[in-house]
Amino acid sequence: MSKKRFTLPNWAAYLINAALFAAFIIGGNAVLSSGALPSFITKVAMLIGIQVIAAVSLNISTGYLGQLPLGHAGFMAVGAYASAIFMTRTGIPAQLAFPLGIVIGAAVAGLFGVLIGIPALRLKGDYLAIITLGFGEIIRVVLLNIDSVLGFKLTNGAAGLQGIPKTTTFVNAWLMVGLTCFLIHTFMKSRHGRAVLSIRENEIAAESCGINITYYKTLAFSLSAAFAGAAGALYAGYLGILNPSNFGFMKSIEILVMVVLGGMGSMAGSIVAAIVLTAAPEALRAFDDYRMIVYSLLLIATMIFKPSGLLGRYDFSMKRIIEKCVNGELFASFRRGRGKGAEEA
Amino acid sequence: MSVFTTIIKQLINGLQSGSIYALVALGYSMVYGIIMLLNFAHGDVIMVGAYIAWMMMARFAANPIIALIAAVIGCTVLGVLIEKAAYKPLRQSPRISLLITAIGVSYFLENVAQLVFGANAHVIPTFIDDTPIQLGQIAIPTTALITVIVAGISMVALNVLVKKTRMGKAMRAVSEDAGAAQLMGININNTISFTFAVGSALAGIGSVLYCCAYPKATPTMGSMLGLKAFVAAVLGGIGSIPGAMAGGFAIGIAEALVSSAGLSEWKDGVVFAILIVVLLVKPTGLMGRPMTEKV
Amino acid sequence: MNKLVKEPSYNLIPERDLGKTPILECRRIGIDFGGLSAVDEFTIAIGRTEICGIIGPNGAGKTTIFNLLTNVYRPTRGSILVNGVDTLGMTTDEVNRRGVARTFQNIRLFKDLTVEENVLIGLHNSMNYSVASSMLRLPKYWKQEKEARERVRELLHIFHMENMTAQQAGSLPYGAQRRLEIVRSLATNPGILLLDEPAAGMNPSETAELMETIRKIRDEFHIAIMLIEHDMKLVMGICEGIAVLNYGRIIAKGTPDEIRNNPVVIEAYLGKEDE
Amino acid sequence: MKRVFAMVMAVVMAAVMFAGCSAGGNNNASNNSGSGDTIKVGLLGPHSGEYAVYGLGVRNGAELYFKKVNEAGGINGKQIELVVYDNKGDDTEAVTAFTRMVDEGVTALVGDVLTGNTLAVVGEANAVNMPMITPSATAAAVTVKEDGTVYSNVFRTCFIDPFQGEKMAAFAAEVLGVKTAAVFAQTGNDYAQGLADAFKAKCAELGVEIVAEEGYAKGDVDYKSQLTNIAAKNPEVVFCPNYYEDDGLIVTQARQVGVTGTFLGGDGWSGVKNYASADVLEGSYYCSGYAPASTDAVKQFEEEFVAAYGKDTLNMFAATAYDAAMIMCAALEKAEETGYAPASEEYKQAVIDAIRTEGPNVKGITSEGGYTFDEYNNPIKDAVIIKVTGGEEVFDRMF
Repeated sequence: MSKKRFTLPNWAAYLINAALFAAFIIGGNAVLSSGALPSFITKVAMLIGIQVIAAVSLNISTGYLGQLPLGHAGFMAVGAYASAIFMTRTGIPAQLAFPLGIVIGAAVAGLFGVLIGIPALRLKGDYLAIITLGFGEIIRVVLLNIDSVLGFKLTNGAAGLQGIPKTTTFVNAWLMVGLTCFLIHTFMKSRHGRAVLSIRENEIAAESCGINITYYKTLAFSLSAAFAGAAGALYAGYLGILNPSNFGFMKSIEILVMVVLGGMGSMAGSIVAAIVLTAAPEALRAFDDYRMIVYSLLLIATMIFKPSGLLGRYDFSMKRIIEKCVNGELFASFRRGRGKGAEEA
Repeated sequence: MSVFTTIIKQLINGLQSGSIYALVALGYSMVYGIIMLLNFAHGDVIMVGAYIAWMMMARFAANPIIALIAAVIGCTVLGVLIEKAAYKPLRQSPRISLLITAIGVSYFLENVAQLVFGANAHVIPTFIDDTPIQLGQIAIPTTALITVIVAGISMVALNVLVKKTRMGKAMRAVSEDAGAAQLMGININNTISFTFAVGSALAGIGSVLYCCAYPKATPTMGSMLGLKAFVAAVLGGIGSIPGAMAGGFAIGIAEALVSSAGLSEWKDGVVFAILIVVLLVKPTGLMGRPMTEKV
Repeated sequence: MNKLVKEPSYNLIPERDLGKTPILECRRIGIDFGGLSAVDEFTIAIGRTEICGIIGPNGAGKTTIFNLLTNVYRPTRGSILVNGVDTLGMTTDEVNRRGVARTFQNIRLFKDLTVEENVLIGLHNSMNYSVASSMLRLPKYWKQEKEARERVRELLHIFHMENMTAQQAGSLPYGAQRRLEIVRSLATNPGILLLDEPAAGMNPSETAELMETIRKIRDEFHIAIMLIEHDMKLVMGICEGIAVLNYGRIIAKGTPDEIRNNPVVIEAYLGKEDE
Repeated sequence: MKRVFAMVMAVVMAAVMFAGCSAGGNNNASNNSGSGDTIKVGLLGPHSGEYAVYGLGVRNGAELYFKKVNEAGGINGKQIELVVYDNKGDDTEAVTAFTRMVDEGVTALVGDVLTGNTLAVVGEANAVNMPMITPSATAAAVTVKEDGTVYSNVFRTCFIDPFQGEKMAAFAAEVLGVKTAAVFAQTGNDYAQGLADAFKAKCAELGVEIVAEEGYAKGDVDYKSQLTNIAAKNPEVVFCPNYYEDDGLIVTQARQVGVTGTFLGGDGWSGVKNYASADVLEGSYYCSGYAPASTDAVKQFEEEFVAAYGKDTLNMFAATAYDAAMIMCAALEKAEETGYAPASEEYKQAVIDAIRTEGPNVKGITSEGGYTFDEYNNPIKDAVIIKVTGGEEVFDRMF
């Protein structure tokens, strides 16, 4: 302890992370557009980006806030439809409408998060899970029916909302991933983020430390919903067609599985799991008829042998790794992480 | 046809589907009561039961009673096997890991069923004479009558089992406080397995009743049925046997009424809306015990 | 301006605090659980720098009092004034912001977080930067976070925990966990600290150390301390005023000497001789 | 220990992933070694999950014909190499799988199967001008963009939704001579709604009164509430344009609650005889693109199909997929004459042109008169009216 440890200044850490991220985006884009890889890899890479955003956003309410919402796909749907309706019904050129659409999708989903969060968060544990499941299903049923029953021409019901400009690219999807991870990270490493964590750890103690738990629960929940909305907006721009059945209960479960498999409360874990689980069905094509069976067995096996998820609560930090390198303690950090979430300490 | 008879008919329709929901809901409720697990694979156990019933009747031309017994035994064995293989190793793990495992088991069963039985729906031969019984102006379908009666008997039997037998007492003790029950010499593992066995046996009965009302089996039939039954269990107060029954009937009747009002597309929405309202007013369901945390 | 009400409790307030609004005042509060009265006619006032103790047999309603004071439970009757302000209708966190901090009988730390984070959560309300400043890392964030971390170091230093900053709270030894809970409460900048059985599970030397610590808190932070404790040596050793609770009611109030010799108290603790 | 396990797990998953990504596509269901000159044709559809029965019907039907062509020496001496991908009925998987097919040099596509998935794929397919024939996506929007322009590369061998609804309304009014009708269609389902809307419009035109209109949601198995309402109105016919599995249950329950009218359906009824008793179905009619066991060609197809795949997936989509494969082979044959390399832009355009020109000469099993495509790339073919009688689905008339 006598030797002064090297610590990386914060500005340097941000700079390094930003540089690595820029390198990833530019490099990734260069590789994908060079034609060296089959073009479906680009599709999968975009999809992974969208799934990563969905997973890290759910991780806010699951991993950080410690609740178990089962209606996350509902927020994705809200964001997707909000942005798609905005993009198709206004005459704004797609280049401008798309970023605006993402913001609108996130904002509307966030608003839904508040509206649903206020009643739902009065419940705890499994009851919260069930009530959010209910809200998620109601969102889907409403999207499916407001055309046929109420006569609006909004969502186009089961026929699907078509003709959405396909504006999602590898670069904008992953820029959004970067932005999402950065904002979630900076939120979590602040007094607000710590308040959210304290609720997960012990609600009563949090309250008696002066933390307004209703406010922070709703805040975290709607933040989670907002980022899910952004993921939905990207999804709309990725597929060009929206159908409420794409956002059912099973989609919520799919996202939850990513978060739990990666390790609840670990952003790096969510990212890794989103990548693995999105790529897995493609990779398992070799197994053809057996691929869903293999997938389910992998899921069960992981849970049995590593119940806390692949990475537990470990979070990747470039800063920490550099500091450990300099201080010669790297042996302690052999756990792998992705070069994404810009963590500082 | 008068409005009155129409309403009575709709109520009968609701009671029939409600009794099936109730039987399935009981399985959810019992398992939840004892290990606090939302057993998502429960719906798929019913699917397997339906396939067993189909195999017995369509392939081996067995008598419906034998098919029922086979389905019950099959489901019971499957339920216990799932518990031993997938859930038992996770007894000490966070509950969410258990939940994800249950989802994995559900995927697994669905996909294995598709591989084994094919994607095609299998039709179960009608085995109950479906001439409706005329009661004044109201025609009651025989299947509805049988479903309600069998479900009623099963629930009474379950109640006796839980209230009067040694194993039932052990079940209640474990769900109250597993640690204390263990200190009193109750074998936790056996009790949990037994709970799964009973829950799955009820699912087996439910699957046969389901088949006699809606005679087809598909690999994915369990997921929506399971979800609805689960909602029923929560609505009634999860962990409570009369609650699960009440919840099942409530959902069955609500669905029937919404459908008959010409709003069937909103049916799922209405079911979940009822659930939300009930939970907000009474957070532990209609008949659930209140939860308090000691400070 | 609230008036001082002539209540028997005032004879508990030490002379040095007389004439100032009591930091905490309970006026005939009571609470019923399922028709049974768990606490009743509880009236007390605590001076601004007083150390006061509540004792009583198990089940007498001591922890219920703490829960009432922090609005975890709402009193069925009576009113609670913190710094002269009625807390009726406030949430627990608002009461905390008004100046009431507490610890718990069964320690409630944020176990998976580090010691530093635990204390930082206590400092939550001493910072006021917005969500936007945190997300965008605006200068206000950096400034306040830096100050807060320095404050954490100071606080931990006072309690000899500065070398544990990065440890997980749940992995600390028992005594350190108790101390951390106190540090976290103090971080909320309270006017009164409620300690629920702070010496539970401690050996005599640790208890002696704790007594020193409690005095030190009062002297350095200039706040009132109210504690529930079974360890009579501790209570008698540091409390200036003591209230004895039995079956939810105060059966005696007074200085340690008065309490020690009160026949009613002796009876409550030891039972009537002829029974 | 557990951390080590997690790492091993992650590594295994990653390894499987890359192995799958790099090598996955080539060995799927192809029946030759892949050496030499081949033409790659994609088969895309839901081969697992809820809709697998349609996807597998299409896969098997098409594969049956392509195999026959290969056994007969292939096209212009080139073997057809099938690239078969499952989309689980999921839009995103459909798009990814399609893109992967493009990467692997697929020249033409038979699929997608479900309307929703197909809508997701046509945009992508149009961008690369991939000739595609869907045997089962019936929504009008599949071949026509929102703005009304036609996707020149997308064809189908099945009817579009409105066509069947109109046919059945006309049949009810002109042949059965009814005055009242009820409609019972799955809501939230394009196909059922498309048929139902067209039926209602045509009924209004022909003076048939719609006395009751009910719906149900996907996954429902209990329809008695709605049917009780229909029974109360006592319509002469009930138009029930859903898929056969539901229809079987619907008719059975309808009889239980006292609906006495004749049931009419669309091509989704094909195979309904296995899903309800002969009694309840007696006298129902539906229109179809495919009349089982009606001609020798059809019988031969059915025999070969059952021999290869069993009868589980022998449905209308298997037949339309067989025809789609037939048209595709004819078009490929023609395109081969141009001498361009398979999968080249010119080759694909040649295939698209040839589908139009060669279609009319293809004597398909669901359209003996060949496949002539209208301006929207929909086939012009007669509907077959099938009557269910004595527990069998028998050819009644062309209409």
